[in-house]
Amino acid sequence: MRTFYGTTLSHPLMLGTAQYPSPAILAQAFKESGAGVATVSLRREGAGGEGQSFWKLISDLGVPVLPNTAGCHTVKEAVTTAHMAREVFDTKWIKLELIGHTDSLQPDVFGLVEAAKILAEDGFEVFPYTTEDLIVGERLLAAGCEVLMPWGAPIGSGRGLANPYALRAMRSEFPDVPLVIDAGIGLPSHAAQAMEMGYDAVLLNTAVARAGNPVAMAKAMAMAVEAGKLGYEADPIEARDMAEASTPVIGKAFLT
Amino acid sequence: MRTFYGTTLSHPLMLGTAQYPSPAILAQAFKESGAGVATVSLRREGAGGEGQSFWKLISDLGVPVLPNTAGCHTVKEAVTTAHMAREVFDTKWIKLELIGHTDSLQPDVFGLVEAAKILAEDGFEVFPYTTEDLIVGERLLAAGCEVLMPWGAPIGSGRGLANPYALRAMRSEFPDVPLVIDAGIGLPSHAAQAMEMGYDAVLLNTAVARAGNPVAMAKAMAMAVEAGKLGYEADPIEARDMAEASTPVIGKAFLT
Amino acid sequence: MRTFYGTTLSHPLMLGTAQYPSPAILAQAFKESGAGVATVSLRREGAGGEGQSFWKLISDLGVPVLPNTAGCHTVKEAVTTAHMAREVFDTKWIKLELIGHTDSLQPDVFGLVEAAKILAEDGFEVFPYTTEDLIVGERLLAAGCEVLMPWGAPIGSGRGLANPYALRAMRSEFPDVPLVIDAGIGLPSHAAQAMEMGYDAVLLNTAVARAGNPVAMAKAMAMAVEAGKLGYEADPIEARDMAEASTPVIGKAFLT
Amino acid sequence: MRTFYGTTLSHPLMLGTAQYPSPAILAQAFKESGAGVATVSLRREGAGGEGQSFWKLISDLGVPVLPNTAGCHTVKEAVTTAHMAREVFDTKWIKLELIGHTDSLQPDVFGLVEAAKILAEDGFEVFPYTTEDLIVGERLLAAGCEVLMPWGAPIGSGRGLANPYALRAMRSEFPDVPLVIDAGIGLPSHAAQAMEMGYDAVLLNTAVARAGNPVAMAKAMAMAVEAGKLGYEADPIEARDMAEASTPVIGKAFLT
Amino acid sequence: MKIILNGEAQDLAGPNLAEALEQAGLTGRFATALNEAFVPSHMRAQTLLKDGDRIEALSPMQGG
Amino acid sequence: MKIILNGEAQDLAGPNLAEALEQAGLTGRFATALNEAFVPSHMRAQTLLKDGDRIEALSPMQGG
Amino acid sequence: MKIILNGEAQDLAGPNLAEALEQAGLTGRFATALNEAFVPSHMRAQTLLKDGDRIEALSPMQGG
Amino acid sequence: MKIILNGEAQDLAGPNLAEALEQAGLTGRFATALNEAFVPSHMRAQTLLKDGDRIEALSPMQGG
Repeated sequence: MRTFYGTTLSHPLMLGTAQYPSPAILAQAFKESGAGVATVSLRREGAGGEGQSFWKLISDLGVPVLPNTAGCHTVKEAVTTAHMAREVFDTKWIKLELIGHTDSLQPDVFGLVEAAKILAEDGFEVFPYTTEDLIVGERLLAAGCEVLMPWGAPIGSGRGLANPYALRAMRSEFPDVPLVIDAGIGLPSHAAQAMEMGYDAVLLNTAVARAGNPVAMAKAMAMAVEAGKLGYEADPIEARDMAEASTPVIGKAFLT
Repeated sequence: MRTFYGTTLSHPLMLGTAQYPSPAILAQAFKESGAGVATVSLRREGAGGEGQSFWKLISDLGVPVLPNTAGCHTVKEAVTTAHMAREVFDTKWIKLELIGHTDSLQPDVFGLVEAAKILAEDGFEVFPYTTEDLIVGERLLAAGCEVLMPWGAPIGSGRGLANPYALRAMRSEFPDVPLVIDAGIGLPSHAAQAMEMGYDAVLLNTAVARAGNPVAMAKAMAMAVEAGKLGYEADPIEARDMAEASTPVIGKAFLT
Repeated sequence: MRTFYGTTLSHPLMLGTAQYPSPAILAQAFKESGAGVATVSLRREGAGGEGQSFWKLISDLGVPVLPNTAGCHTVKEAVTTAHMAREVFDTKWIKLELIGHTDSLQPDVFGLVEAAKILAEDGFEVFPYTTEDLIVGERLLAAGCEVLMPWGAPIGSGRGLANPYALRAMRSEFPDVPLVIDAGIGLPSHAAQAMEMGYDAVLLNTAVARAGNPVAMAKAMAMAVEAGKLGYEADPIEARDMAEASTPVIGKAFLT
Repeated sequence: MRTFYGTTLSHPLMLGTAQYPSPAILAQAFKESGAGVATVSLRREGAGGEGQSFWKLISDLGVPVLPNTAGCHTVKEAVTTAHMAREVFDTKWIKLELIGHTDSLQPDVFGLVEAAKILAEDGFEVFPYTTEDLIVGERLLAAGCEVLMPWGAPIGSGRGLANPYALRAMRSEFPDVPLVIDAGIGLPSHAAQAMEMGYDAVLLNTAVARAGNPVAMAKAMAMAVEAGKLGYEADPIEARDMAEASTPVIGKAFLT
Repeated sequence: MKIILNGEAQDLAGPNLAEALEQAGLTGRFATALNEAFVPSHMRAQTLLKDGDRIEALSPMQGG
Repeated sequence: MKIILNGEAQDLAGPNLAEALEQAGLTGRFATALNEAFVPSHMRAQTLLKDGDRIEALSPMQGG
Repeated sequence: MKIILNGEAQDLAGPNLAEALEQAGLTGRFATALNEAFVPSHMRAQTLLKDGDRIEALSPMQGG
Repeated sequence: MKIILNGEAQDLAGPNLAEALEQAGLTGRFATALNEAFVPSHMRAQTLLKDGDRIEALSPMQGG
């Protein structure tokens, strides 16, 4: 069974902590969904000391915390942010985001590999937010990453998997590497689909936090991820072109 | 809340009873999934009296039984079968299948409407297996049906929803009618998608019974259906073309 | 080679005549595209005698005219309109539209079959605007139709083929029947796709008439239809999951 | 109008020269299609001096020749091959292929950017075979490329555009850069779709050379590319959810 | 007598369909229906009208 | 007399459907049709058989 | 001396980072960077400031 | 001396690349690399070979 740097997640849903209507709703979303990881970030402290109360809140969630380098556009910035995150959150885990493009928020795969190498050598356990590019994946593994997190679609787009074909190829290319679909999920069926392809986890935030009912959606996503995982493990039927009767034909009465 | 002829299902998954490796596995699949309806059929009794033991088995499931007219190609045959089913299973419910085409097992919408009228007038509560055709749907409602069950894809094909666009149109066309996606489901994500479109239930059989692990797949499908329903009710985000940062931009450090 | 009631079309594009910016542009669209059929309708004569000048215009197009029963909602109305069209346009051809639903303009398959039977018996050569339903198709053929025109998507929607899977099944179900994709086309690639599936013609109107440059779009559609037809006949390669080098590997230099 | 290093193509179809049943068929495919560019490679001379006759053949095609570095896995190898190609084919144009993965033949974007820089500085006019990655695209432009050739799908797969969403984003990201869909095309509709998205050319080989009738398919692809281009320029209608009557409603007779 | 021609009330002398159409100034290429039933052109002269009859006279028009 | 029961020819005394089914050893939960027409269980006793009749006796079975 | 703390100019005595942060009233859980370079908490006391230095003090915050 | 030409060992006199290629019977349009480095045609005559050298001589070929 694939683990995340030796850690087995209590649940394959990784849930973001941003954009919720209130801290209470955020906390309840985690409680109801049983999400296995909480992603967080670092920002300048606000006037009201929000940072300190947020720290209290996520400490109480009782799940591993995965700090990100969201918004970083350079290697230097990402590396420094990672170091600060390690101290504040007291974890070696870092979700390495190195944004290369403002509209799509797509990763800069060049800076990503470079930063991943620096951080891995410095003892970090890197969760790189990357694309479905297999070569980039190989470089990241060579750089010391033991997890890959290809995007499903641009962050916050809620479009679902833009390139299932390539994501499927990535799964079969790296059979032993924990793979996470990160970003782009909008609906439970998207999350289920990712797991049905054999992915190990799904990371999402906006789809839950911005839903009309974030708590219910968090739960829906959690169930969908479990359903997809269970379905994948249950060895699904092959899709076929023609129909095949489910009800037995033998023993059918003659009534015409 | 939409009910099925006054009955509120304990679970929006309607599960078929055919093709399981064994009766024990069938029973466990229902137990683990908590499926809300069991579909059954009528056949000539076998030498070993399988029919009687099967009756015992489904009686113990403790869920409403929905007999079908599977394999019927004429109105007369379907109507007679329905009458026999009503007596044997002691229920007014009938899943009306009127097969018009051998390869696709697609419904014969002409015979379907005719048979539905006859049965509804005779006190049956008809669950018609139909297509996504809106006019056929109107005719079936006019014939006395209070439920519509459009196909997702041909029976046993496991392809998932072949025409989501038309199925979505059907949902908005009949806002007050309980709608069930019947047949064609292969994966949990397919089932979730159906519920995300606002359908009231999903009916499937082959995808569970023929999976490597039917019990696990039954559970996966049940969770997926719930996830899709919950997600639909939670008011999902709109899909968008461009990305949008989830992590707040405000308060971002200056580190370059 | 499949013909339309014995007529071989000069071009597999059937083009509508409505909604053009001007009669001149309409005429040029036909001239540039070389469309093989022109669809027309019957309406009350306007104050300016537009009908007479329109008659002159389409007579000069030099292509077979296919009058429709657009907007008819009842069998009686469609049949009467067909008779009037036969007299005015002096043709046995009739595009039988029997609209069952206002939003989707989808055919009423019940009235359609009934009207088709009446008209065929009365010597009409019926081009029924139908759905991808195979049973309806069989009924229409039994009613005397020798052509089927399933919709690609709702009229004027420009969505392209909503259910390619079912349309493909229809093609293989009726190998000897001329099949036309009618309505829903928005882009040249949609029209090409229809022909690649082995369809015999494509009927469209809005996509051309409402394009920024109708004449250019008419030409584009005509080329796309020909390209799709030619491609279908040229026996395309099978899609495959893995890549395969096109440039020969043998003889490759050793340069590392 | 976007040109390729100052050259305006006579036709937006770039056609490969490999895998044809015979040189005669290859020549005829170019003649019938009017393809605007011929891609070629370098290999060890065979016993029969095939290289010399092939040189004669492509010289007679009368279209610009685009040599590739197919099969190269390292920067050094690709650069050396490019130099040899420049001398043999007497052109500054080079289709830079730097294969990073054997199964998918996907480009190694790291080596690609590096090799592109070296070659551009050395006076080559580089046509990089790349992915839909926007950052890689920016790097290639910065390296001196004035054309980008993202893949549609893996070489020889014939799957069509695997990620239309990302390819559309690439088009809008680089409005002034000539963009070519290179590889993965299987059907004319795929080629038309690429041009409808505003791409400037399509490069393909296997779909034509391996078709049952390569000459007919070459022609079909050429027409499809033109159709897509023309359609794009003609400003297509927007796809819409609901139907809209094409035949005028006003003046409709009252016949019921 | 009062005739509804293409949805509009008119006072036409008739007595038959052919003459009524002429009186209404209808010329050129069109087909006719009387009270929602098709009347072939060669039958117009022998088709007598009565007060309140509904006539549809339809001409070629754009169509999809 | 000769009766086709569930597709197989049998020699059953009858005289009515109820007894014939008993003679054929059919027990438990099933529904019956005689010559393709449904016969409710409470009507079996008063339903007389004639030579060549076709009986279907159907039991609960798996279905999708 | 003049210090840019989290993007805002402040007059802080220092002399070292630890004391400057205290003077700015910063408490609780945060990490620091001086002139875009990370300074671990245990190094703050021995990190002397000079006029115009830029300090970032970052706290835990929501993230996706 | 022993030369690997297009992957096959040959005994060629040389002394330079141009003559070696001629000795190998190579004519027509091709480009050359010596020990994986490109050698322009005008440099072949002044490019001396040594035992064990690897020559690639490549001609135009089909490509995608």
